[in-house]
This record gives sequence, structure tokens and C-alpha cells, in this order.
Amino acid sequence: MNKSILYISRRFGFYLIAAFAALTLNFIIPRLMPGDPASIIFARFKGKLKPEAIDAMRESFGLTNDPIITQYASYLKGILQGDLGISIAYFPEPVSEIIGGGLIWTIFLAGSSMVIAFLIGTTLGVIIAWNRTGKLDTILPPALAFFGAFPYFWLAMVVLYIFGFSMNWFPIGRAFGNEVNPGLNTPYLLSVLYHAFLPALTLVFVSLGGWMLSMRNTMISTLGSDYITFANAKGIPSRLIMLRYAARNAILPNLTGFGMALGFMLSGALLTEMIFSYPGQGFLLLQAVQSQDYPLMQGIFMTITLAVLGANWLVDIAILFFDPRTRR
Amino acid sequence: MNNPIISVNNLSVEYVTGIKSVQAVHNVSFEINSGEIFGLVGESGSGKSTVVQAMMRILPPPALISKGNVFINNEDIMAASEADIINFRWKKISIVMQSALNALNPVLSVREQIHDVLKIHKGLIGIEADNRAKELLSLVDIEYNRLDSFPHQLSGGMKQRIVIAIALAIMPPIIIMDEPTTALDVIVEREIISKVIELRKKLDFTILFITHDLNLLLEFADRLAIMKDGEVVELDEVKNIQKGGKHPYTKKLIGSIPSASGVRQKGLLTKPDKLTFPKDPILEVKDLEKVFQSSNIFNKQKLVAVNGVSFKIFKGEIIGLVGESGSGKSTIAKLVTRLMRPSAGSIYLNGKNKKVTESRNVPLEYRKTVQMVFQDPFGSLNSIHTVYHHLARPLFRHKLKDQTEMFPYIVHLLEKVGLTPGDKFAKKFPHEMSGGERQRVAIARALSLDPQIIVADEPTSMLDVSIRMDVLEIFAKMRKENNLTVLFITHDLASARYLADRIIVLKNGAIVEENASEKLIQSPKKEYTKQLVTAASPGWLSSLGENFEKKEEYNDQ
Amino acid sequence: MKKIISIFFIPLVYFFASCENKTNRDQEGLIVYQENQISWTRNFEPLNPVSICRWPTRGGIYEPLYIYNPISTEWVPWLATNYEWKNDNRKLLFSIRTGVKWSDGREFSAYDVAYTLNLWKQFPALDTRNAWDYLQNVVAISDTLVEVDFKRVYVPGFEAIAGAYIVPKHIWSKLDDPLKFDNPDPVGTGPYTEVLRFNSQVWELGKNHNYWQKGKPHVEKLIFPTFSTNEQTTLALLSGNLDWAGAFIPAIQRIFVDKNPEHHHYWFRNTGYSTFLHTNTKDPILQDTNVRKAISYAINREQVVKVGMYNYTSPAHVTSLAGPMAKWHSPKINEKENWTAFNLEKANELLDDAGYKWKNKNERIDSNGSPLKFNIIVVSGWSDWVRSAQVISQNLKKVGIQATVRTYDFGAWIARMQQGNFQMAVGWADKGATPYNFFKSMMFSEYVKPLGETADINWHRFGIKEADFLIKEFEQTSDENKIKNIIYKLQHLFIEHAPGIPLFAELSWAECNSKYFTNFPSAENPYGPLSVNEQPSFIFTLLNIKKR
Amino acid sequence: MNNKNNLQQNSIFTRWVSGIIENQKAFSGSCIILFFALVAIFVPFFINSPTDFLGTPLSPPSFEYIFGTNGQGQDVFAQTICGARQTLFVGFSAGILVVIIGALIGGIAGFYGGRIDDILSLLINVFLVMPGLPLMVILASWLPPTPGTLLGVLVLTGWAWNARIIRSQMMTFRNRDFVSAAIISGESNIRIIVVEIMPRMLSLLASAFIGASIYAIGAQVGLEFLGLGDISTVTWGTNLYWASNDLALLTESWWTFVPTGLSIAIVSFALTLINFGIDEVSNPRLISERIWRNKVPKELINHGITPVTSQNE
Repeated sequence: MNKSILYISRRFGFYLIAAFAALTLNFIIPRLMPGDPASIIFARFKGKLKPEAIDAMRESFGLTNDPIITQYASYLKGILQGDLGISIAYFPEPVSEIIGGGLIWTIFLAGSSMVIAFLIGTTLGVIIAWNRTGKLDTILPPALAFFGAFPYFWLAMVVLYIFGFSMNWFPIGRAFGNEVNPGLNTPYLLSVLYHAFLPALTLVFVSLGGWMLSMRNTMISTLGSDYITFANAKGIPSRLIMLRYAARNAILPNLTGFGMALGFMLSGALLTEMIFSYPGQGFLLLQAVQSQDYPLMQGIFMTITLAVLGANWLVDIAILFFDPRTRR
Repeated sequence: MNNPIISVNNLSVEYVTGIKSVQAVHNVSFEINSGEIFGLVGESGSGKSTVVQAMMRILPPPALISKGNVFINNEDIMAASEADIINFRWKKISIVMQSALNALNPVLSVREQIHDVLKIHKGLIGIEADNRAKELLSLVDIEYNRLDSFPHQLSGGMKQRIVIAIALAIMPPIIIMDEPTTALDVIVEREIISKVIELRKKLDFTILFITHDLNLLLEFADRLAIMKDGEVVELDEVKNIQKGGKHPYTKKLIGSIPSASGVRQKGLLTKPDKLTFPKDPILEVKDLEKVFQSSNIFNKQKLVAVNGVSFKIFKGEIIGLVGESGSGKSTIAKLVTRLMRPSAGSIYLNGKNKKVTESRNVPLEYRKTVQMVFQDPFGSLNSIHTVYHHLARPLFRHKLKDQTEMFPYIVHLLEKVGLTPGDKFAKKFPHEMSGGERQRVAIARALSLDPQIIVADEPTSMLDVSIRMDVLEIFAKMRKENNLTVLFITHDLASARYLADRIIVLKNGAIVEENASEKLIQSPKKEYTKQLVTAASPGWLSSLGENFEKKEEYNDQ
Repeated sequence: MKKIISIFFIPLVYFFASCENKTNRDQEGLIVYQENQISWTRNFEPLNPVSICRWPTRGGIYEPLYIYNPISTEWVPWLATNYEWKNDNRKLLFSIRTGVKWSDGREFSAYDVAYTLNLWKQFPALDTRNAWDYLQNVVAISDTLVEVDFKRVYVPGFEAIAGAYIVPKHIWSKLDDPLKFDNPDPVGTGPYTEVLRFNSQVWELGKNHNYWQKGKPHVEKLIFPTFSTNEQTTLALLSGNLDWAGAFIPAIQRIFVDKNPEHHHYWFRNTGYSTFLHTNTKDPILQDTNVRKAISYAINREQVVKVGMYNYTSPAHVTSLAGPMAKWHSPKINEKENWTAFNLEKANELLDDAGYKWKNKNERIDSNGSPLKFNIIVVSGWSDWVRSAQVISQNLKKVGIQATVRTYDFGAWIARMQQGNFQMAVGWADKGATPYNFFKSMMFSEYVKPLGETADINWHRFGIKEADFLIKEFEQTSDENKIKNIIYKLQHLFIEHAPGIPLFAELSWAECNSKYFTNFPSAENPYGPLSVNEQPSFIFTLLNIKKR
Repeated sequence: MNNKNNLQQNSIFTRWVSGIIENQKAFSGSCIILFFALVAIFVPFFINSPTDFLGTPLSPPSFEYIFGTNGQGQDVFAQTICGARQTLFVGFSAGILVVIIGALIGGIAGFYGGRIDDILSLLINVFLVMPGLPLMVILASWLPPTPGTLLGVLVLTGWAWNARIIRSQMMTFRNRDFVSAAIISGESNIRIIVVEIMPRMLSLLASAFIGASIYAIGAQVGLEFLGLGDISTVTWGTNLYWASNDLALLTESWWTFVPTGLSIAIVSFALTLINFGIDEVSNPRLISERIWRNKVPKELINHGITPVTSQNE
């Protein structure tokens, strides 16, 4: 069995177990919540709904109270068939449809801003580590650390107000302009970029510092190792040493960090979405939680977790190309 | 002296630190003639590597060269501007790094790392570069299909040969070898050195060889300089140095090297007048086995570290366990001290079979009788505790001494191992002591429980040559005075010959030969033992069948 | 740092700005905000109470027989032209309007009305008002006449039937399970039925060309972009990207109106009912009417309104009815009994009489020495009510009562209210065309459920015989002044027993921007409610808005 | 430079602590944190209560109200200070708990290895990969919104990151000789972990604590901003919740959310400074490089070439 296939399958095995753990947790949490959705729906209509009507409604939700085990079994079977049940708040929409739309936007926003932050952050990290204790190395880390210290949503609010509302440079919300119709046409794609710019900017700005610092630290420790001195002695030009010898080795720990950080980045994205009323999972989750919409809540939490697991697995495969030690 | 190819005068190097800068190298001057093998010897911390790296100006910050110049082919590298430095490096002078293990970039294949050098200096790319690379590898007897493998797939010896190949890539007139073989086995070390010398004859380049092992240099160097605390204390032909040289430090160095051949030097280590041992062994090991299994379920790489080893140790006896790295001697040490559980076989202490599971629930009584001294003096003491704590803790644990008697007993112990005044040393922290002092504290700790057996795993290999014999002396004295049994594990046959009564030679986890130490040295039976004996005695270079004209000048003294 | 940012920004902005011009919004369509959603789901099903259909499905796409105009407070004939009670209120006849067409061109007739009402019988989950508890059968005699027979006399039943949204029989009859039907392509009788465009972020609803009221509606189409937070809604209102909305906006005068007084209008109409401080009458201390009245006297309603409600509303009347409901006020209410006035001495006096002594400067204790401590529970999302509860808790401290505010999210709050697991709570009261529903929900003893059992109405568990008798009598009669007298008597019972403490008048939030559209209703021109949230009476406004 | 060697106990620990105090970044960071802590504990007794409805709503900063009043006429200055109390308390206690649990699970996994390590590291990785906020939102809305819940939720989603770091550090220490020596001398494993190894991980544990506190403060404020905390108590998170609820931006009443936002940023920045300081102390090579860079003339510094300071012909 060639070593790299072995590595990929072992990582896949782990993510399978993690996904199973997430599913079980996802099943248990809503079940423990006080109150039940049917009475909440009734209350929402402030008395216009008679009590007898509620029981009829309970059946239509499938909120039977047969033993937990059978509920768990049907829950798992449903997931395998991709049927996540029907949302209560958006009845009778199936959960998978509501989530489908939202998930793409969240992944797009969180994913793109994270990749950008990672690229800029690591390049900056390489540069300031290369001339460490120089001028740049003394200003940049504290400055970016200061920006990183702000809470996501606070910065998002300020940025929205300054650049969106008062200076009118950027739109103040949503994922694309109203006058554009979705499809693979350039005005739509341009409008999507135009609308995603501010939210992505805040996300990138806040997480940039973290990437830069971690890359700087790994870079500094790598520059101390023998093969750098040996390369230097070999007369290899310093720019080549910086990239081919130092950076390629220093980036490996950051790559594993990249997978892990996706979870945090997603949380940040959820908050930013609410400020920019970006149609991602953020607002949907909060609404689902407040209206006790079990199926929708389970669906959102699970899709986010599976997305994160999937992304982590992809990062592991990417590491395969970067680090020959995993390959063979 | 004819035209010196390198001449270093008054070279001084400083390391800037928080308080004030440290003078690492002070006014070093020496000259090397073309085609010569010049040795630079000194103990760790004597500044020899700093000199060499300063000569190529590759010392990383916070080092700076405060004085001196280095003429290579009459061009001063110290005066060279950033642009000219490039044509010094690898064209005029190349270097083989100290620890070969990570001199190669782990993420680049061997081919890419060789091509880098060829492309920059010779502009060779593609097929031409490949051919040149294959030539270089064949020079150092490495099959060319190794070009595409990565550093992590190569053994220590192979990596070192590739680094040498890279150093020869542009055929520079001078090659610096900074402790090239320290991390390798004795036999592999000898092979590589003989290969280097063979290449030197064929390609006629000058070698500046740096090592802490004076014995090694005496074999093949022409002239050598001895450094101590950043200064050159002795600079002369090898044959003058052989006789003891001028400086007292040289005499001490020469004196303290035991040789594994020839007649046994008298009085080196105290030996009790008569050696009688009780009938039944204090410790007996029967067909001991240890197999390491990689944990993941997909593939079952098996590594047999110890394969059916049996031997007996009698009270008051010193046994030498000799083998190369990877021969399983350290694993045996861990098994005997119950740090690890054996896969098979059993260990009997005083006749009682201690078939015991993992080290966790080993009876305290066993712990009291078997103690261990480790190889790395820096790692074996915990830097946050004082010496007193290190010695008091085991006593307290086994409730051997109550609070009042503790301090005087510890002071007595410290002085017993040569750390006088004991009370001053008791209050010290590990970082306030030298390597030798720390190792003595480690021995004191092992002795604190008054054990019957001490397992010493390469106790002196990381120490400076000059103090090794003093440390071994402690073991010899303990055995004489309190009938201590010692299992002395080492790769150095010479020191085993002098300390141990009996020697067991180990290879790939199995015993090759076992005999009284003098008999084993004088008349080894097995081929591998013969190889070990010759590699460890002077004049080994000639015995490897090389036609090396230098040989007839030396004769055994 | 500043310099770098601006250099980096400016070229980028010009590039982007070119691709989307933000000011020329689509001026053909009226942009409306009613729902707080992040992405739209295509659902126009009016009957199923559980499935959230897009506004204006109920009223704008499907119309009822009669629509109650809360401002003029009378029932306006809509799909029915006339109704008539027969054999002493056991039979109700509706004459159905002729010449009405469904948006797909098919004829609208009485058979559709009968079919819709019978649908409730077939699927109880759709019978939100539980009408078939008192209905015997509903039958369409001809194209224009529907006959409804009652099991027992129940005059308020008219409201349920008149308010039913009539669905086309030729579509609903083909469905196998109407409970799971989300009606993506609506066919209705209302003014707007054509879904022009629908995606997750914005959808448009066009005019119904077969609408039975000729010449109406004036506006071509309605546009619904998504708004997730109040902030987003207000930003859109201010930037002219929203014409008609029903949002709660703090400090609206300063933020909204002052920015463009000519076009930015709002009208927070008084619904006639009040927001309540519900007191659990099963609680040992609160079951004493005088304690409840003392608490009411201690509340400084002026401060509650100023701090909690941004001075939008006014303190409640002792009967909790006001505004359009003020016409029901009984003439015999005297000022002495008004326990909603702010009167600390009266409060302390009542508490002293009830035997709650002062332990120290700021704490009263009951007979066995434990302090007077209560929890006020509020829904955590509704910040204006949370603020009001905080003011109340500070007011009660002055009369020695320790009231702590506890917030819960909606689900948890409702669960506690229904099981009576609360002492005090800020909440709403039942509403209706006449105060009948309100008084029934406050004092009807048949609705009182023991603590722990889920009560969907009458959370404060209060019921008295006299009220039951009056309510049953109300249900029998359709005679105007008999109804008025019953309401007067119910008011006096309410004032005497104080089952709940009214705080301030409940308003319906409504804002509009008259830059592109005119003829919005207002306090001066109150032809209909401005708020989009008042369903289905927003139809009056929807039909009269004109393009500027 | 004061004379360091007069310290009686010249042990690694005291040298580490003196290093921190001397380090400029760590020192200034800890001063800021101390200032905020003292203000949060003592000042609330001297200023008006944050919940009283005093001035007219949304009045700009004036002499009477330094930070002006919020949407309900409450004193924003009082709210910012009193808000610090619970936020910092929950933040730092979450930090401590996260480090303790991390050290416990990471330590045991790293020390014992084998099957125990496999199970525990699986647990660690599962929690690491799980996205934090969605889990927090669900838990926070399920449990009663008390500070205890916040603390529990923060620790549950935060402990894994540190556990991983501590586990890998423990594994490096596990094979060191002084640990084997302790085992051979009969020490119990727990005692080895606590007395021998943990003190060696001091700077790691300290920076883990600081990292966890930064995470806890940020996440807590995020949750409260979403209204999932107890919005009737006064904390930095609820201040921002009410500010955004009263449309602070649109009413141009920046003073209602800027002071709280800035104090959160300053506290987190101060903590990051301390972390920078700790890194520098535990890696002295950087300090000497900085001195080296100032000492060597500019033109002599170029990569990979050791500078020669004095040229004697």
C-alpha cells in the first residue's frame, strides 16, 4: 500500500469518526431543549389558533414521541438519503433547500476571505521574518495584532457605516444587487464581488495578523536550521534561500493550522453576515434557534461541520503535495 | 613553507548578547598549504566551528567578525564585497556541515539540491546537470537512482556521502570538513574518511578537517592545530604532537586516550587485586526480545530491536556491552531498568523471576537495586531543580533518610563523586555546572539509593575527551569500595577494554561474541569483533588496504 | 496607515462603482418590507397557519368575504356583498359578489366559498378559529348565495367566516395533501397575483389584470428585497431604497423624519388595546386584588413610555381599551377607581392594609418574614418590552418590592406562560373586532387551566362566574345596544378585579417614503391603516397608493 | 540594566519571571490589564449606577456624562466600566479553566501514549474540528443565560486548541532522560507530570492562558451581541447589543458603542503584547539579534554574509 494513499485514507477515517460524533451531538442537543415547537407556532399567532388544531399539526411535523432510539435511527437514515426533514419555521420547505442556498454564500465568504488572509498573511510573515528585527518587523506585528484585537462584528459595523452608508462607496448589504438576475453572467458575478468586498475585507483584516505571526515564528525557527546555513554556504542567492529553502519548510505547520482555523473563521463569518445581511448561514441559524426549529438547526449545524471536515480533508491532501515526507 | 593556499591571521569573532558581547574566537592564526590535510582539534565550545564558519563568512547573526583577515589564494575574503563573496563560495572553498542529518533540505529531492549548485555556479541545467550529478554520486559510491529520493529516505551514512558529493560539485581547491562523521558509527566513519582521503589523492584538493577526536586526526592529518577556549594553543606537525607537543593541555589530551590495541597501559583505572565472583548471578537475562510495532492498522512495519539476548551478571563485576548505534544496546538498558516491557524473555534479579508488566507497577524494591546513568548530561538533570533536590527526592521516596540526615549524606555523596566542596554544589542549578560536573551529579543520584547494579548507558560519549577517564574512574572506584555491579554500555571498544572485566559485542540486537576483555581484544574470534577491534586501534587506515604512503612513518610506540 | 488604505481603495472603488449604480432603483415597483427574512422561500399558501406564506398572500392575493377596517371600525363588504342572520341567529346567509374572476380567468362563485369552509372541516389543522365546533354545515345554494347553519347560537362566529381567505376550488381540489402544499404559483382574486421574479434575495409581485375592482390597484408591481436586521431596514428607508415598511425604529423622528421631512413619514396607529404586565393570580401573594392594584399604582407609566417605548405611545387606560376601542368605554367609570394612575401613597397604603410591613428602608416582608420578591419574565428579542420591565422593576423598588427582570428566548417564554410558571410577565392580550375576545381571554373561567397544564389563553389563570354569564349572553345576541351593555358590565368587572395590569397602548409600527409613491394614509388622512402588519386591513392602503 | 545576579534564587523560574518584568512589551501589556482590572473592581462604587435611567437618551458626551448617554438615557461611562467586571471575570476564568483542562487531557495523552493517547487525541481533534460559534449559539440558547453558562460554553469549545499544543510539548518532554531517571527512581507518574514536567512548560502554559482569555473575551462578547447572553445584566457584550438595538450607527451616536469596542480591543491587544513578551523571553536569540542589528553599521548588513566590523589593512 503506497504511503500517500495510506495517509489519505487514514485522515478520511478520522474525519468519518468526527462527522459521526458531530451527528450524534447534533441529534442530542435540540432534543434537550425546553418547550416544543407546536406550542410556539400557536403562540406566534397570538391566540388565533385553537388548541385542538395544534395536535393535528404535531403529527404533520412528525414530532412523534416514540422512543429516542427509533427517532435516532430514522434521523441517521434520513441524513444518508440527504433528507434533513421539513423546517418548522419555513414550513413546508424541506430543510435541505433552505440550507442549500445559505451554505454556498457562507462557504464563499468564509472560504475566500480565509484563503486571501492566508496568502497575504504568509507572504507578509516570510518578508518580515526574512529581515526580522528590522523596521517592518517592529511596526507590522503590533499594528495587525491591534486590528486583530477588535471583535469581528464591531469592525464590520464601523466599516459598513463609514464605507457603505456615509461614503456610499460600497453597497450596504445582501449578496448581489436587486437588478441583476442570478446566473453565470458577468454583471451578476461583478455584483457578487462588489457586495462581498466589505464583509470579506473585515474578515481578512481581523485574521491577517494571526497568519502573519504564526508564519513569522515558524520562519524564524526554520531560518535557524542547518540546511539554511549549508544553502548559504553553497552560494545560493538569498531570495532563492528565502523561498525554496526556508518558506517551503516553514509553511507546512501553517497549512495544518489552516484546516483548524476554518472553524474559527466560520464563526467570524456568521457574525459578519448578520451585520451585512449576507444570505449565509449566520442569520438562518439564529432564526432557527429562536423559533426552536429542530430540523433546520440540526441541518445547519451539520452542514457547517461537514463543510469544515471536508475542507480539512482537502487541506490534508494539499499537505501531501507540499510535504514529501507524507508522500513516500 | 611553500605558498599557503589559506592563511588566517588574528581572526576574532564576537557574539552580541543582551548584556555584553562574548568573545568566541580570539586572534586565531594559521596557514594551510595546498594539498595538505590540516586538522583543527578542540573540545565542544572551544570555537573550532566558529572559526571555520567565520572563514566562509556564513556565521548567522548575532555573530560578527571583529578583527582579522583570511586570504584564500591570496584574496582576502574579509575584504570581499557582497558580489565577490559569491565566487568565493563553492568555487574556491566548500564545506561539509557538522550534522549531516539535516544539512539537506527535507522538502527537496537530492537531484534538485545538486542541480541548484550546478545551475548557479556552472550554469548546467537539464541533462548535462543530471550527468554531472550521476558522476558525483558514483564518486561517493551512491547508486544514481537515489537522485529522486528525499533526505528522509536515506541513512545517515548515505546523507553524509551525498553532502560530500555536493561539496565536490564544482571541484573547489579547498574543502572544509566540520566534524563530518561525529554522528555516525565507528565503522561507517572509517569508511567515509578513507573515501575522502582516496578522493583527495585523485582530485588533489586541500582538506581542513575539524573534530574533537584527536585520535582520529593522528591517523591521517599532516599538520594540526589544537584549540582551547577560542585560542590556538598548539600548532605543529602530527609527529611532534604525537610525542606530547609543547602545551600542557596537549599532553593531557594525548595521555587520556585509551587505545584498543597493543599492551594494556598500567594504572589507567583502578582494578581490584583479585576478582572473585559469587556462584549465582545477581542479574540474569534469558532470551530477551523487543519488537517495535508501528501503531496504525494499515501497515505492520516490524522492527526487531533485541533478538534473543541472554547473559548473566555477577555481583561486583563490570560488564561491557559494546555495539554500534542501532545494535539494541540502549534498548537492553531500558529493558533491564524496567523502563520498557520486553516482548519476550525474562529478567531474573537475585534469582527471583521478575516477569513484570509495564514499568508502572514495578516493585519499589527492584527500583532500589537497579539504577541508571544516562548519556546526555544536559538532559538527565531537570534544569528547574537544584542538585540537592535531585539527590534528596529518591531518598525521600524510598524513605531511606529522614530530614535531618539528608543534607550531610548528600554532601558526602557529592564529594564521593569528586564534587568538592559538596555543600556548594548541592545549592547549584544544572545550568550553573559544566557537562562533566552534571554527569557526576547524575552518578551521585544513581548512587544515592545505594543500588547493587548501575546501568551506565554511554556515560562519557558526550563529555570532553580530557575528563572521560576521570568519570570512568568513579565507576571503577565504586566497584572496588562497595562491590558495585556495573553494566557499562558503549560504542567505544577502547574504554570498554579498560573499565569492563568482560565484554559482550552486540550487532543487530543479537550477541556476536562474549569473553573476558583482554582475551576478546587480543584474540577476537568473530569477523565483526575483529573489524571493531581494528577500527578502534591506531593504524586502522592502513589495515583497510589503502596504499597510503604516510603509513610507514608511524609505528606503535 | 490611513494613506495606504485610501490609495488601495480608490481605484478599486471606481472599478466597482461603475458596474452598479446604486441610486437609480427600479422606480416602477413599490418596495415593501414586512418580513424579517434573510432568504426568500416561495410559499403563497394562505390556509395553513404553520407554513409562513409571503406577505401579502393573506389579503393581497387571496381575499376574505368581509374586511374589518380598524379605523372606521366597521366591516367592509368584499367578496360578499351582504349577510343576514336567520331563524334567531342559527343560520347565516352570505350573498356573494358577482363578476369576480380568478387571476387565471376562471369564474369566482359561491361554490369556491363553500369549498374553502368545508376544507376546514376536512383538515382540522386549517381550522385555526376552531369554527367547526359551532358550525353544522356550509352549503352553496347558488352561484351567489352561501348558507351557513350553526349547531348552537354563536354570533361572534361571523368574524371567523367573514375573515376566511377564499381559495380556488379548481386548484385545491386536485391536491392530495393541502397541509404540505406551498402554492408556488398562486391563483387568487386579489389585486396582486402575478409572481414576476423570484430568487433567494428579491422577488416581485405584479398586478392581477382580471381584478374585480376596475382601475385598481394603481401601482404596477411590488418588490420585496430581504432585510435581516432593523439596521438594514432603516438604512434602506433612509437611502430611498424602501417605500413602505412596518418596522420598530428607535428615535424615529431624529433618524428618519428629520432627514427628509417632506417625504419621510410614519404613523404609529393605536390598535385600541394595551400591552400588559400579566400577574399570575394563582401566586399566593398576587392572588390578592389589592396587591395587584398596589403594583399598578406604583408603576410610573410616563417613565415606562419615555424610556422603554421612545415616547411613541401613551399610558394605558384602566379598561386597557383606547384609541378606536375608546368608543366602547362605559360612561359610569369614575376617576376614583382608576388604579392605572401613578400614586405611590395609594400603593403603600394598599400594601400596608394587605399586611406587608417594611422590614428596612427598601424591603417589605410578608407575614412569615420573607421579602416580597418577584420575577418579571420577558422575551429576550423584544428590547422595548425588556426596557419597560427594567423601568417597572426600578419603580417597584420604591414600594419595597424586589422585582428582577429575567429574559428568555421566545420558545422558553411561551412555555413558561402557558404552564403558569411565572409570577409577572410583560406580554400581549387577545384582540378582536369587539372587546369580547379580550374580556373572554381575561376573565372566562372555562379557559382557566391548573398550573403546570398548557393553557393557550388566559395565562394569568383568572375566571369569575359573573364574567362567564355575561360572555355567554354576548354570544347569543346580535342586537347592538344589548352588546354595548354587556361590554360596559364586563369593563366594570375588569376594573373591580384587575385580572391584569395594562401598561401602555399597543401601536402598530408603520413608515413610508413618499419620494416615488403618494397617497399613503396618515393621521390626517386615515382611510386605512398604514402598517403592513395589520392583516388583511392593509388592503385598503395597498389599493390606494399611487405612483408619483 | 540593573544588576540581575543579586537575585538570591538564581533558578530558571525566577530568571523567567525577571525576564518577563524586564521585557518592555510584556510589562506594558500587563500594566494595561492591571489598570482595567483595578478600574473594573473599584471604580463602580464611585460612579452612578449603570442601569439607572438618568439623562436624556442619546445625548452626546458632555461634562456631566463623559461618554454621553445611550438609547435609554443610561450613563455609557458607567456601563463601560461596570461592563468590564463580568466580561473580564468570565474571560479570565474561562482562560484558566481552558488551560487546566487542556493541560490535564493533553498532558495525560502526551505522557501515557499508546491507546490512551489515541482515544484522547481523537477526542481533541473532534472538538478542534467542530466549528465553535454554531455550537455556542445552540448551547447558549438552550441553557439559562447566566455567566455560568457562558463560562461552560466557552470552555467546552475552547479547551481543544490548548490540549493539542500541550500534548505535543509533553511528548517531547516524555522521552527526555530526566523523566526516565525519575521513573527509574520510582516516582509516581502524576508526580512526574506535575512536579517535573509542568514547571518546564511554564511559558507555554502562560501563553496558552493568554490566548484562551483573548478567545473567551471575543467569543463571549460575540454571543452577548447576538442577544444570547442575559441582556438585563451590564457587560461589554450587552452594551454592544443595546447599542446596535438602538441603531447607534444610524442615530450617529458613536459614543454608545465606540468606548466598549475600544476597551475590548485594548484589553485583547494588551494580552497579545504580553504574549509577544513571553515569546521574546523564552527565545532570547531575537533580543540579541535586535542589539546586533543596531550595533552593526547599516551597509554591512546583508543576508547570509557575516559582517566584518573593523578592517585592519
